[in-house]
Amino acid sequence: MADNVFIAFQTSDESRAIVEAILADNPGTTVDEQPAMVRVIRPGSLTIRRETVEEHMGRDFDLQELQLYLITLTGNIDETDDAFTLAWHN
Amino acid sequence: MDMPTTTKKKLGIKEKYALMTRGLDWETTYQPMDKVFPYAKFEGIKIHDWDKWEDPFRLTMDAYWKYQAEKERKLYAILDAFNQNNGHLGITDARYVNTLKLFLNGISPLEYMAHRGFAHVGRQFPGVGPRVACQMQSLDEMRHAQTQIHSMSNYNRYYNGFHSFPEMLQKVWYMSVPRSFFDDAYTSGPFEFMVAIGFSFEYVLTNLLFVPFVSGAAYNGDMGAMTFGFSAQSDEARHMTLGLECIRFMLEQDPDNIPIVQKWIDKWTWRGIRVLTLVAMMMDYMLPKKVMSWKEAWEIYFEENATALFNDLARYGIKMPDCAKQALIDKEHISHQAWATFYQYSAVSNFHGWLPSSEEMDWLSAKYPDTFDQYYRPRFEHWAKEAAEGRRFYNTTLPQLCQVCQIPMIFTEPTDPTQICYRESEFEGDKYHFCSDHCKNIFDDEPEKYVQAWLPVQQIYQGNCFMPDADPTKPDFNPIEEVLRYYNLQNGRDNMDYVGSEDEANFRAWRQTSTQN
Amino acid sequence: MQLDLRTVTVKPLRQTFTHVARRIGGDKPASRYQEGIYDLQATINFHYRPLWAPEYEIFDASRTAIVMADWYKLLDPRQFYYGSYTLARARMQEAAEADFALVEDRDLAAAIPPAVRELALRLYVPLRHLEWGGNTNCMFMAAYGFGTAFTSPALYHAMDHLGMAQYLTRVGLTLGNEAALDEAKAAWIEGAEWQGLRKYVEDCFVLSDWFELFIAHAVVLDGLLFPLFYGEIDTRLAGMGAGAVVTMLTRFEAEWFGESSRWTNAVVKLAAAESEANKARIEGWIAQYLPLARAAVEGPAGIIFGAETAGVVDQLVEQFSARLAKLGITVSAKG
Amino acid sequence: MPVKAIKDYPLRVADSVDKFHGNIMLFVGWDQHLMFCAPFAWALPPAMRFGDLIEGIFPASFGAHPDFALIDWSKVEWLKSGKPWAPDVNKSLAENGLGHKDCLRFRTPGLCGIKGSGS
Repeated sequence: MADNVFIAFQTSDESRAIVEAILADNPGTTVDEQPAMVRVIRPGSLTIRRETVEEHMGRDFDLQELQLYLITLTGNIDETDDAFTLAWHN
Repeated sequence: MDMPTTTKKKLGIKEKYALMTRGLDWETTYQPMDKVFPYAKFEGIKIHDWDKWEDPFRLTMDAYWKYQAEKERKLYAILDAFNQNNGHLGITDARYVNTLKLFLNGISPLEYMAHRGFAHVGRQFPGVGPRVACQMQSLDEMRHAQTQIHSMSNYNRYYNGFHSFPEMLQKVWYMSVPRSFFDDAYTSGPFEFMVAIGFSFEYVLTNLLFVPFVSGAAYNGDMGAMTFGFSAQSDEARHMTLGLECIRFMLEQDPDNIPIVQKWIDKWTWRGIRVLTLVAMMMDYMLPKKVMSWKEAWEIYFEENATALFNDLARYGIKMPDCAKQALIDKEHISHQAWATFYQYSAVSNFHGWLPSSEEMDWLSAKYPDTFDQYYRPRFEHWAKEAAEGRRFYNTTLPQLCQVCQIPMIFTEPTDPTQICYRESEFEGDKYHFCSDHCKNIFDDEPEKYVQAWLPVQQIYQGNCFMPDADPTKPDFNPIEEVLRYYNLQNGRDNMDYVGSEDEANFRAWRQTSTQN
Repeated sequence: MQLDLRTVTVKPLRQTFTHVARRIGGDKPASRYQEGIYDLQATINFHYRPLWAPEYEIFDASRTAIVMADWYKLLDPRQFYYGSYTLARARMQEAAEADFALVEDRDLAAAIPPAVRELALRLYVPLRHLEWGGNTNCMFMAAYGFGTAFTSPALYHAMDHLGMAQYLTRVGLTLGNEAALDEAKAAWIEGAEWQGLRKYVEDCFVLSDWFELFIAHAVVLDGLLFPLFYGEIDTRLAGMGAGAVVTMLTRFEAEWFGESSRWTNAVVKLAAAESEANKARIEGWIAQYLPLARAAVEGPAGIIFGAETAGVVDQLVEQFSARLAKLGITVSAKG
Repeated sequence: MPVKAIKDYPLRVADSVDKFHGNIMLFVGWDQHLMFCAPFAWALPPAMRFGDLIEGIFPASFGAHPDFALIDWSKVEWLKSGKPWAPDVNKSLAENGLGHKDCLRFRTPGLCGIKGSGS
């Protein structure tokens, strides 16, 4: 099985919407809730899509805004205007 | 020149960033490039094309200012509220505050060093992409140093042990562990610095400090620490990515770089692991309410993470460092070994020591079923009995230190947890001692560097850790008191047992005033 | 048990850190600037010498000829720590963004006569490289300077130069297109009018005394260049039909120079006031660099001012000398 | 391997013997007694009698351990740099061949720490 990538956020309204968007777009994602933070984990890769986040937030969302809620992540990053992807290349 | 100003296509983030950043630099001709960038080649790393650098996060300065200012607004609003509402009285127990003392004294000044180190590398790399990334990291690290100081400033007003953190980092015995780690990285060449900090400090160290430990701070009611911790780590996500990108870039530029990078990864993984000993003890012994054990945190944030990472790097021929095997064994031991050390040397430390309660020992037994009861419980129970009979054990003889990691030689043989691990090398007629094969290897590779180590024990015995007015020839000269005076450590307030301390008494009294008139 | 912690009045044991109290004259409440700056840089008991500079300690006051008994005298009058710095820049960024958006949405660039627009591109876009040079030089000061009081504003200065290089890139993209960037780079590398500036900046890249570098770039060069471009040239272009458009697109730079000069002025004044030797050293550097900087800015100034150039630049030098006189520095043309 | 520096790198030994005012540093650890978290370090005159180290210095450093009073010093096994070694208690440190930053360990057969845990 592919190695896991993960991304963790501080708990907040915004990050709840981001996590929901991740779950909608990435089947097989698991959620690990810790005090004041939430970590989402998925084998191989994980993509945050701008449009899906916007649907869950009900407003425009610039992916660079992730900076505000993010705590940590693993994997290689590829960022465009529409998607933010974490992946291991193996 | 034809300049249509209308119907411009909207630029994507990658194109926009490329235009905004790439191409700003140029090949100098009035001065030779080797003179402009004098440190780029001596480490032996070969770079053929700096433009092959992939920018991991594409933040232009305007976006940087916008998002970082937003983070700062949130952070200081929470801090102000926490301070105004006496948030420090809402923590689980004032023992917890001792983790913050370690943090402010031992970690925050390293953030400052990271800022200076990245300023240096951000000046010296000949490529514009990595330079801009390093410069932003330099600025972020200043943020971390200052937000940590500002967060803990309020604790300094009410608790002991915080009051002289920059001085203590430069003087107090155990502080030479984190400090020498950073001095080592800073004095290395710019590429090694990137592996040391971008990989070891960010990927190995801060992830374990700022994620599970800070989550623990939140669990213990410290919204201040939680806020600066998580907020800092959001920058670290960028930094880890930069470190990995730098490693990948070196590996892709020239096959000759691979063995050099491997050697640095081996060295710095181990340097980072040794410094983490302090964090291990913070998690297992110093958080009154515990989120997860050190061992569990290590498994999630190092083992799982590092395995994935090294699988990813395998295509370049990079292997998991050998020291990871020893770390796999050590995760069962280091928190106990470290806490036992600080307990016995707490007369000369700037935070308090205490023994785990019987409930805490049961928790440790459950988390460490293969080691705690067999090797460590007897030690703590013996000390508890001694203390109860009025013989609280304070060790007053100075310990032997490892020449490289500078931790007292407390670590045991990987094959025998009852045997201290001794390693030795000779260089230019002098003997040098190490806690492990890995520290010895680091020394043997660059002995000229590590013979310079400012080892606190050696310095005390040379007479270099007294104030200028101290007179060792006087009959009533008390060397320990004089060393504490040099440390600016307030004897009887900053040090010794938590039980009976001013911190304990004040916390209890202040909490009581909140329930009575 | 529910605690009402807000009602508790507890008397603090101390107001601030010991090292801060020592500097502000006793244990009293200290500002975030003071707590975030004082004594952060290590000064003793270093472990190893740099492999890249074994002649120095990690931080070493002997990296400059300037001597201060206390390097924390060089305080920043803006009292910037990271938080106040980013908030100040975020406000400026917001204003700049609004200006760029207005110019782009209304296509105000189209209203400028093409020749004037081309002139603006010729003048401003090559400066993005000069700003990158400013970034390089200020990073040197941030890295090798002594004392956080100086090095942290030097870092802000460096990042500001990067920001301005990026704003000037946007000026190129707003008034022109990507080709404007290529043409500007070609001009910077080969155009005769830019070579004086490029040489000046490259010569700065190899200086080893960080305070000398501070004088050469941040005080002398920027001291002529910003008033030239964001004052004289801007006014002239406005009169030629650019209206307020160029002014709007370079507002950040103009505002920045006004604000950041408070810092550069303070450093010069405080360092010179420390000793006659410092003052003589600073005056010597200014006498050495001012003629070079003057000749360097005459290149691009000539693009727009032609025969009037010498007069315009004379006036800038005069203003600069008056500014320095207020700081206790006498400017003489030859050193 | 020599260090890879940009130019000649000075050799600056921070704890060479000339800096100890005539003393030498000596390290001693007691195997299987990890209650003392690490071996101890002292700066001692090389003319000091080895027996004085045991009788005059050890009690203050190792005496807190309940096993210490039970040690039969004639049966103690010594190691120097990890190899078996036999001191002459009546000779000086120097005469015993001890130099700056030598590292000794001693073992006390039958005494294995608190409750035999190696502590």
